[in-house]
Amino acid sequence: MIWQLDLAILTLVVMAGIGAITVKDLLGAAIMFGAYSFMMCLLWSIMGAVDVSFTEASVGAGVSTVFFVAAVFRTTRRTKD
Amino acid sequence: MGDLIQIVVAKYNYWIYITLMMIGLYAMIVKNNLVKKIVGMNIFQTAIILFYVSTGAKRGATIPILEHGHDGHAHVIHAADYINPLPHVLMLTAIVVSVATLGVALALAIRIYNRHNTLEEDEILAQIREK
Amino acid sequence: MSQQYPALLVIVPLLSALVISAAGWINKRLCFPIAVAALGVAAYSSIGLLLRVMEEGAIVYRLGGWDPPMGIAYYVDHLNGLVLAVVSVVAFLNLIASKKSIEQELPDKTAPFYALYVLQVTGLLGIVATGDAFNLYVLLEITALSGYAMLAMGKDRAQLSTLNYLYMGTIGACFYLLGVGYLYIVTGSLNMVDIANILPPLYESKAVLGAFIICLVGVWVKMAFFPLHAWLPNAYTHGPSAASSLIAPLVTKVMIYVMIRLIFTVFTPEFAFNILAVSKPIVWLAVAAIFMGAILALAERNLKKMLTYIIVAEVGYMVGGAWLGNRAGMTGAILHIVNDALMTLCAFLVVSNIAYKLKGYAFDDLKGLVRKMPFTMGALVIAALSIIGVPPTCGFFSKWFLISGAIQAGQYAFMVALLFSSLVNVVLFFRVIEICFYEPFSNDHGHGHGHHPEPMAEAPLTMLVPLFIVAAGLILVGLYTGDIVNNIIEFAIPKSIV
Amino acid sequence: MKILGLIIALSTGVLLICATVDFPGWADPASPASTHLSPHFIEKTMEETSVPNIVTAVLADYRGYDTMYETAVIFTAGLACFILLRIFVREEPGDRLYRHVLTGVTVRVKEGAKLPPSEDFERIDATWTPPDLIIKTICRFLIPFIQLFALYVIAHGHHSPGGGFQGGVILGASIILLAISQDLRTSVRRLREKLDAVLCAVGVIIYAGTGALCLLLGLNFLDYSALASVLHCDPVTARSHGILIVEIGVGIAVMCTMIWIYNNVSSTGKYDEGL
Repeated sequence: MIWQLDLAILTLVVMAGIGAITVKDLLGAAIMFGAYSFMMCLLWSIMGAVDVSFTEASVGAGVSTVFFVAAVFRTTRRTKD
Repeated sequence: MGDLIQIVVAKYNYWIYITLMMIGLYAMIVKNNLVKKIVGMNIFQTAIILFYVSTGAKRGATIPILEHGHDGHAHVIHAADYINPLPHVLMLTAIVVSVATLGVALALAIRIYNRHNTLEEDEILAQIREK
Repeated sequence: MSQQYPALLVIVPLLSALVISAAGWINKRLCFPIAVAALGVAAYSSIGLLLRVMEEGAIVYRLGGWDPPMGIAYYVDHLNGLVLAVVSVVAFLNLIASKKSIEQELPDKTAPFYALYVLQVTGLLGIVATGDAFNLYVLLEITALSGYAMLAMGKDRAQLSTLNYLYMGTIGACFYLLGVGYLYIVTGSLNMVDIANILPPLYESKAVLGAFIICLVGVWVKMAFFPLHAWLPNAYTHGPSAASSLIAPLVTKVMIYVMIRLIFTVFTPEFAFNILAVSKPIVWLAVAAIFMGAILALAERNLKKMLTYIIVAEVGYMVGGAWLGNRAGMTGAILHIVNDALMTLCAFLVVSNIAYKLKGYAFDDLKGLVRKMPFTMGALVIAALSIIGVPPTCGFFSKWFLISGAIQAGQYAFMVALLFSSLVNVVLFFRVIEICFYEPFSNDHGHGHGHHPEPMAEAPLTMLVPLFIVAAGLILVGLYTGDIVNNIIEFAIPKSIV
Repeated sequence: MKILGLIIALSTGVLLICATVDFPGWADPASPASTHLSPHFIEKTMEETSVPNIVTAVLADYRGYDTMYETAVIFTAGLACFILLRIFVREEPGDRLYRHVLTGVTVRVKEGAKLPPSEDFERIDATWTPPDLIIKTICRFLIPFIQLFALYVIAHGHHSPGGGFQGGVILGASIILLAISQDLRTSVRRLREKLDAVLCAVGVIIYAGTGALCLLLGLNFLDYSALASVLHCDPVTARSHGILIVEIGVGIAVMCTMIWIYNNVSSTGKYDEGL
């Protein structure tokens, strides 16, 4: 395991997580959440959990983001916080 | 001091998961927008999955897929050579549960939007009180 | 075949839920009979299982044929045998009673509703039967998701309050999952009995303490224990009557069962009551829960919402009784799981009968109802007597055990809270019954009907018969309390609790 | 509210940090998690189930009961989205847009009015844009390969990462890609709502039914070695085959549920206009 890489991805995960809940646009939040999931999936594959990261890549970064985007498209992008 | 730094460094995965969990929990409690809360909920669930996967990690071990030759030659398998597979199994289930919850939550949010034309909780409550 | 009861109990409802949802696309009329048959089989095998447990002691069923710490196993002992029987019987009776109201409230979505209903029952039965800590989490989520979907089908603000329930429920389930993870990291096992065997040398560890607190908080969120109860009243009030009369009696009680199971099997009573000094504060929280529930119920002008606040108070009874740490209190808590499931079912069935005929259950709608629906009101009176705790009904006996447990433990505040809540319940139900009995049915101030209603417009027989069975059950359980306590609950409580 | 939320989040964090201090070190091979159950799984999986991917073996066999409920959870979610969102409308409400295929003229049809039945008009979304050649062509090329890969993932789950769940999601995603790149009506025409919903249930029934078959053959629920007498092989191979069967069930159920949820969410239950 390369700890520099690990640390970089961990930082990115936290940044993407904070970004997803602070950005003042729901579509942006959905995309940020997709990025967060993808970083998470990288993190897990570093830790050797290949099956979990495969699932997260297809579910978290893939289908979940599509659901979010579809829901935002059907409702509104506006958010106050 | 050295001890403390060692603890902090040795368990950094756990600190990150706690940070992410706090972010998610904070978003779920404080945010006013229903979809934002759902995003927070997902971050919260993913943080717990990170925790479980961290418990499965093992130094000096490889991914939990056994080497198998097609020559019929059986390898001797040492438990120390492979990462603990059990947390991975549990977390596959947890990921599925989180996407299922996400689907239901988004469906509810769309229903609420169709009725009240907004996703802000305070505006919805104000509309309900007016009636 | 009786070897396979533990599997049949859960598998038959699961398979039939799937069949119902597929059959709904072909012919909607097939759904109800399949659901009835499935829950009938579940009720039959759960009672068979309880009788077998009473003869032979605890039963272990290995799913997949793997031995327990490797695979998942069902442990059925006296405690969950009793709860299984209660859950399946309550679900069965409620299904029959709510056929008409489902058809009235959700005419074009009956098929998926029945499927969700049966899935919910599957989840509840699985939670009670399982001996694996992680398996419990998965089943918890089935119960939760099907519950959200059913409750959100109500009118007005049902969706918003269900979404709040979803947030809280997810937090609760995730906390439970996290607690299991903490246990896993220090013990390496997920099987409840196995964890309990490994734990004793680790009792001093902060990780075990953390796991205990997180699990407990998670379960409390799910059962709406006092500071975490805010989601419950709205979610249960606005749901369709069939859904709330299934979920209100069962979900909170099953979560209390989970708490007791955690105390008994996973962490052991020794750890929970002797090593940790948390009994006192938790009983105080329970006292606060009872007072808050009672006072908030007094402020309500709506029958169904008033009942939901009574549930909050009842949760306080059971949590407090379980944490008194003595045999009488624990007996009271377990007996109250049975009694409260029946009492709440009876009360909510009354509400769904009223909703079926009147379209509203605010106090103003109830005026002169006794002339219109005498049988329903009779059942309400029995439910009220039981909730208050009047001797021939079952509510009296569990309260008796709880109070004697409180005196034994020296927790007089809990005793006062129980008595206070009984008093408040007297006021609450007297007020309801007074409105129903003595205020004349006034037609002239706008119910929007315009025509004079018939003197008697009782709910259909399919709704009344289950209601009568439940009402009779309240009295019968009361009369046979001694047998239940001596033959079942006595063996359900570990010997170490005195 | 903000301060309350901060306090709750922080106090949870502090509690968790306190509990974490007593943990065994990260990635420690001697920690209880790595020494209690997992050695058995790692060392015995091959001889007991003959599946090299331990995660698949534990998922579908040792803890197969969990996985059955995991599939049931997904099914419940699909059903929940359906019951919450689906609106059965006979007459399509609101104005609709039609496009004359030959001339490219767009016609708006008022609510209640009907267009004469003709092959020349195709229904288009309110947010319709002319089809992009690049997107359309690339998606048409990609989708078969995505589906092929998904089938590989399901079938090869015994030997490599993947399995029914991942493969099912990818299969579902290929249909969702079709719905996004063209429109919802095209994808619904490929996989009708009724078929989709029934297949969801069928997928889970394959799983639970395999378990029930084992029960009928005289062993415990989900004990795949009972299938040996049906499949004419030894019990260990029967376990391996049993895992494949249930993985296929999971794949079907997950694929259809993902499509079902997407269709309901993206069209708010009307099934007319997608994303």
